[in-house]
Amino acid sequence: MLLIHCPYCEEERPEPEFRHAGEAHIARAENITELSDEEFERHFFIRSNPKGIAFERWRHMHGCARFFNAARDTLSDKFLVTYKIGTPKPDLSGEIRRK
Amino acid sequence: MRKYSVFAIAREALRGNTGWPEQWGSPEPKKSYDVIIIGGGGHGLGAAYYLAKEHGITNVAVLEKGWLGGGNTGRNTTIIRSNYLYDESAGLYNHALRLWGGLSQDLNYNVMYSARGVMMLAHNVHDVQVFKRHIHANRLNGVENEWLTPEQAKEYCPPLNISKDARYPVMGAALQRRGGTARHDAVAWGYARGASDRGVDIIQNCEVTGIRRGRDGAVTGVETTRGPINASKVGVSAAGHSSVLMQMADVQVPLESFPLQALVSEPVKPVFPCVVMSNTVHAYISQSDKGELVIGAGTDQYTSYSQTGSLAILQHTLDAICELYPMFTRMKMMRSWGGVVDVTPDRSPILAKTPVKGLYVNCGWGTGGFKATPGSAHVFAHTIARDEPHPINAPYTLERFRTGRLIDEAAAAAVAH
Amino acid sequence: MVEIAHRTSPLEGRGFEGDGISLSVAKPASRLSLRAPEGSLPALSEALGLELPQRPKSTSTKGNRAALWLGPDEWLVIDEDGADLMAICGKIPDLHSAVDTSHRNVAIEVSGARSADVLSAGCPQDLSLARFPVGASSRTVFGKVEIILWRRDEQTFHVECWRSFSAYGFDLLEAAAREAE
Amino acid sequence: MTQAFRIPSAGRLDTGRTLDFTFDGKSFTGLEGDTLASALLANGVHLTGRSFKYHRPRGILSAGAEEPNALVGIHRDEARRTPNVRTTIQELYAGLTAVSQNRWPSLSFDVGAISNLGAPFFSAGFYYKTFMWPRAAWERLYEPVIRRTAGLGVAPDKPDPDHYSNRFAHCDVLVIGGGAAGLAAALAAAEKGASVIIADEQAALGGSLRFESGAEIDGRPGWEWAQETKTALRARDNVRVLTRTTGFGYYAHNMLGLVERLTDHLAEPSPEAPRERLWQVRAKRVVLATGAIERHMVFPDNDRPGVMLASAARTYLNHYGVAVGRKVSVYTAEDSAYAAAIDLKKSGTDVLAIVDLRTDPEGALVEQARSLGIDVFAGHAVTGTEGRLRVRRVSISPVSGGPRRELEIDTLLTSSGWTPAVHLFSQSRGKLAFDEENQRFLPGEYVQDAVSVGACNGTSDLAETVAESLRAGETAAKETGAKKRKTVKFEAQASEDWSSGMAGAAPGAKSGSKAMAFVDFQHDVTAKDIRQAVREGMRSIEHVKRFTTTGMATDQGKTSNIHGLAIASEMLGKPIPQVGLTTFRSPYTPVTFGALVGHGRGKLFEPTRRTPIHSWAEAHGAAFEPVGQWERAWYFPQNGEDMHAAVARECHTTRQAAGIFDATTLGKIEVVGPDAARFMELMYTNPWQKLAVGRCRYGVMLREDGFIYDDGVVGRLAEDRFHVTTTTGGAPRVLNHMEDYLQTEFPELKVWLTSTSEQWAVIAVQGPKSRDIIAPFVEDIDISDEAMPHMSVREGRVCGVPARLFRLSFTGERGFEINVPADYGLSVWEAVWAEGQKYGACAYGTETMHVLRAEKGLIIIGQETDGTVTPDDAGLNWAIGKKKTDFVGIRGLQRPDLVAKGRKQLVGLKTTDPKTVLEEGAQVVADPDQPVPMKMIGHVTSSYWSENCGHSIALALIEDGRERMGEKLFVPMPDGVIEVEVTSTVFFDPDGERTNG
Repeated sequence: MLLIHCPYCEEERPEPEFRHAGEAHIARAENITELSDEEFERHFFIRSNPKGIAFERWRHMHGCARFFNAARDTLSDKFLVTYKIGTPKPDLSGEIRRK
Repeated sequence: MRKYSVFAIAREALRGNTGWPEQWGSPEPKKSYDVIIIGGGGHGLGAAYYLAKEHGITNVAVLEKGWLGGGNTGRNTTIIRSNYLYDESAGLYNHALRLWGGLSQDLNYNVMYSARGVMMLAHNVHDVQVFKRHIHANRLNGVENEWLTPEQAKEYCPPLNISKDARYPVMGAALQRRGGTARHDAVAWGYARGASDRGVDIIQNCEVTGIRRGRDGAVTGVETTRGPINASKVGVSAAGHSSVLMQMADVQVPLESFPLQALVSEPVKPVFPCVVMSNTVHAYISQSDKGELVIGAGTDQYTSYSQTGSLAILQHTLDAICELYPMFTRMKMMRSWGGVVDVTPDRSPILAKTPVKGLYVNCGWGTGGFKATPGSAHVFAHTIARDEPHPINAPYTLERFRTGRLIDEAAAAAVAH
Repeated sequence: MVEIAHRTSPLEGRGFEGDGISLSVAKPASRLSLRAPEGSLPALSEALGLELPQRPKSTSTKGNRAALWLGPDEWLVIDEDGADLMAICGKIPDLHSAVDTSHRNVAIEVSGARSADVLSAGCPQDLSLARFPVGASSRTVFGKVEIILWRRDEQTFHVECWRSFSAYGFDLLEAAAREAE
Repeated sequence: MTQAFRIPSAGRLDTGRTLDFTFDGKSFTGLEGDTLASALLANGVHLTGRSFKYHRPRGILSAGAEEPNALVGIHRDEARRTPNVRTTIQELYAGLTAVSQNRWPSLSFDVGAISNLGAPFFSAGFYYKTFMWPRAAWERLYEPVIRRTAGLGVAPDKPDPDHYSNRFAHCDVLVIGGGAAGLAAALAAAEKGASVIIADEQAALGGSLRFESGAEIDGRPGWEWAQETKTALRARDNVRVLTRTTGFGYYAHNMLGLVERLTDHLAEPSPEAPRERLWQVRAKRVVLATGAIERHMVFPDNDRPGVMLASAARTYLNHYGVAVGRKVSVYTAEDSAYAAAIDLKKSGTDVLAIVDLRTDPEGALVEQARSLGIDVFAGHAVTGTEGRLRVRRVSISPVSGGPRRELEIDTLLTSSGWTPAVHLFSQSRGKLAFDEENQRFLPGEYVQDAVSVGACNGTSDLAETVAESLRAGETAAKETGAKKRKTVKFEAQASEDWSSGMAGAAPGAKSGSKAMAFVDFQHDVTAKDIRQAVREGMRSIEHVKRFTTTGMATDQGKTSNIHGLAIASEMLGKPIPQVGLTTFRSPYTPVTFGALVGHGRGKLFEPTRRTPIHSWAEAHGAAFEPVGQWERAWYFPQNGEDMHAAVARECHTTRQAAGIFDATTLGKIEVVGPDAARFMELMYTNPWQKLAVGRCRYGVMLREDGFIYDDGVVGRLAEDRFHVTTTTGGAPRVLNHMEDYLQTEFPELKVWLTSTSEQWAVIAVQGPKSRDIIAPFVEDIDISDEAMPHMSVREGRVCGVPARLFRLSFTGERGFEINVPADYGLSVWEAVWAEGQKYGACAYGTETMHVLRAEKGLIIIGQETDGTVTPDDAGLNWAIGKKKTDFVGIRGLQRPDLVAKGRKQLVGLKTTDPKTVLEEGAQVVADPDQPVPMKMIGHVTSSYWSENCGHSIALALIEDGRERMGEKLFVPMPDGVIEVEVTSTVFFDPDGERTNG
């Protein structure tokens, strides 16, 4: 059971309150109908699935019900940071290099 | 290869079992091979074995970053069955089931394939509809699968609770009698021994750190922790780590890796005669030849390579086990473990050529790869040797995610109403 | 003339008294699921007669009315006197969404010296006074259902859940309450 | 024989408080405070079990959780039979009934022991090499025999009447282990003001102070100090002391699983008391004070009953007042075992000799042993033992060669050193470091917020242990923000050092020896087996372990892992760290399924959701079906009707008069805000902007990949308010799907979503008389066809309470759905039902609902669709807003395979024989005479007998189905082929006249 810091509730809460919601920063194209089959495949199916730092979405389903983003190390399952939807992807290149 | 037999055992017994030869060699890697297989699990070792045995390609190396069979091969609950819905799945898994039947003799290694029957429980009207759809499709596809009433299910598996008052009453079951289990380690070791005997180099503790490509983009070899190795054909068979490897060749795959856990109980005298799966309540159980109840749990919700999972997942599974078999609460969990499973969007594997010439991939088996081991290895070897898929794995392409021609077994069991 | 329909609680007749623990079903109340952006809060607060709290996990009360912060733009408003909260909000032109959930939720009062321990049988949050002080409220889980938990005093918790989950919720509370320490 | 081995002058138990118990039917007496093992030993019983593979007689090896041999069944009653209970952990209670395991017919005469004779044939992994010929014999002969030999104890066969409990807990500092180290750490942390939980697996705190006779802490004997400290901790309100509680698992983010055993030690537990409680503790800091585990010596025939660990003998003597034998010798490679000899000697037991592998042992303990008159054979090894059910003689020889000597004994104590219990540290994913000098693994790099103290940290001196633990407790408290100034400090001393020893096979069991020198007792793995595994190419310790099964028994290798590793390392000529160490996995000791399940059994296994009208349905004889978590009325049999008859009647009555149906479980979402319609446009394929207030529309929801996800009728209550319905099972995922898009893709939209599924009870009244039935109850709403046509919604009052009244139909009849606040649901239902009786209406359940909608060709999500069906496949293209430029799924629908020819399309099927009802899921072929595997072109999704049509009806997904109207197709069944004709999906009232009355 992970302990997850919810950026809206501003505290760490236990995993059963949350739902993982897949990779973060995959925006739905505004002109989605104009995407080629390859582009649509990339948007809908292809995932980076990194061994190391993953940017992912969680929903505080049984808490504030907000979706938010997180950076988590998929080797240790430790969170580096969680942040609100709409805030830019944090630059963790330093962390990633150190891995 | 020294043949295993009862006579060999008797002979060795008299000399204190000191004369058994190595089951497989541990050579230093050569500079170059015809084919490199990345991943020393059942699928990878099997592919090397069939490359040598059926295609005469023996200048082959299997590179394993840890120890043979240490990935999902050694971490699963060893369920074998082939009663899948779609023609594509039935073809692949039934191919595997046929090979399981003769695998011990073929390898001269007893993989202890035990056709004790796999029973899948239906707990509501929707389950009944779905299972019957499977049974009808299986019958017309020549795949054995039959419907049991709750009473017949109880007769086949006496500990089963078929009370109508159960939270999820058993409304019937689909039984595949030729389904069952096998000894997971023996599958890896048997293939390793067979491949090694035919000249394949099995190289453990050798992690691939890069995939080399020539000017034309074609594969030329791999970088490893033990130096570069050349090969014009590379087959990736690395389960949960397939994404990482494929990215080394700039191939993006639709995969996510999740922790999957399993557990065994303390050993008890035989009490559970078959394999029972209940998808509705997520409970998968059989009893090993040592007497342990072997119980498969679900995946955690988040992606991870940590090879651990949360206690809550085990609790959830045991809730269901104790609901279906209420006498088991006094049993004890003796050991639990986690693996990393690679899951595709349609829950079916990718077993195919890739856009990179000379690069082949066998991945995306999710929670169910063990059962397919011989079939998958067999057609993967074919794909590598001929540079074209076997008709059985032809539908399992990477392109299907672009065209939408999915093989969606999971969706076929969609949630009711 | 047709007879006017009467209410039936899903927890009709439930209750439990034990050593250091008491479980009782709360009286029917009006409830509102209120959603609004920050700009609408002054008007809504004024209409409701209490300050809609903006700190996570907090609650404000006025008489028998309370507003529980559930999310950054979400409140559960409870009026134990059964006031028509929809009508109150309906008069406010400022942007918001008010939905009547009076019958969706059922409330159980958990009180006594063991109340936090009994809730800890199914709630994974830290319910110590330091982390979940009097007046704190939060949506969370209890066993296999979602609840809203509100600490009314050191030894009293107000537990809300959806009505079809309330039997499970009460059963689990009772199982934990019956346990000898 | 009553407790002949009890020494009244020794131990801490009250000899006046006796308890009777039985083992294998024989009655014995023990003392309150005994374990089953100590009570048996007090009565001179060592033989307690049989090994797994060779059925060798085995005795009590240890005095703790590491016990591999002395496992028994405990039978409280018929339903409370627990297999594989360690006698060394089980506390004695009056009337305890224990039975031995894995033997037939009796423990002392076991037929299975014949396998011992065949041991050379049953070498490691022998089964991989045989049983393959003839092929058929594997299944018929070999495999059944192998499977029959499985297991140790007997599993219970009745539902468990005990119950189990769960508790989530949080603390600043969690201390695992209540020995000197744990107690000191807990005390220091508590004094600083931190909230502390300390857990120990034993009934009392004190750990190895239980046997360390010379230990002194803070000026008192160690054990006394421990008890006083425990009392002091218990008295504090910032400390929780958990005894009989094992920390079994270390999970992510500093969560540990602990299991507390509450009743297994009681003769008559209260029925209210849970048997066990699972503690899921989230700690800011964890102090691991888990001690060390003594290893046995690996030498020929080292497994006879009477051969046991030195520290165990000391525990039995110093704590339980039991002498483990009359004529005792010690075999050791380190110092601490000397203390056992000394304590026993002092108690009056005959200690013949200490056989020490070391050539030149020295130090105070050695001197003291000699001075007590114990012969010390330095540089000697035990090279063999004799005795069938109990050791009676050992042979010893000088390691450097020389004459063999024999000692007549009844007990041999062994110790090859101590293995730090790093299990939890390893589970926390910390990296172990190898201590070359002392041949042991110690905590290296920490990954979580933990610290190890005492013996598990390799600290073997008591004074150092206490000092280190006080520091650790204080630091942990400070790091979690505790601020009190108070610092605890005191001195401690003891005579023993646990750091030295040896690992691997002792002389006599070295390479080349044919002797049975056991490494893993329970699984009968010998040094020889491990060497054979290495010879066969098993170079990783994981392979060795799996090939030989060493370390995989119920004790999970607590005494054997290091020996196995050392032997493999010697064979491979590689240092131990390069051979590897098996990762430690949870649980530390076996944990009952019950404890992990906790309350989650029976009615608490999963919530059962019931509607407000459930009790009425129950009282009216409904059969129920589970649908997700809901229990829904399935059909209402009357006068002994079967399902078929009941459904036929319900279907007929509904179309002739009216039917009343509880539709409460439908998901409901209120979509509110100025951008509500815009949001609906994006979430559903249909157009919504122009839907008038008061009107309804059937909506289709897709996933982004273009496949149907959900459907339902949506009513517009106001410009900015929609009442959306979803499928019953789909309600939570549909709301999540909508929230996902709203929050992350379309956050600019001013709209909010609220689940109202449970706010409203929904009473569907369908049929020609429906309006008549509801009319008396409806206020403020004109329900005439003109004022309220099909697919409209009004707000008003029904039965005097606020209601949303929908005019809609899932049956093809004139129909209404009355939504009233849920607490009123039952009352309104009863009123409507009473009125319905005047018109001959019936109540109907989900099965009739399914038939009636199938007669009209209406789909059910999850039945006609399965996640691979597009709107076009389902004949719902009309529901896609043709002018829309965007909605979720719009792009997915354009993918090549979704627009290709040959897709399966929804059609109706009529059997040539109208009485034949197809089976749902049956496959359809064009050519019934083709061989297997057949080309299947589709399958039956729904199939019923239609009383209203007078023939069977079916819906099916068929390749290019809509082009096959009128075509004959075939459904091959096991007992013959059924001929069918492809038809329209609408079987009843094709022009839809009845809907409008």
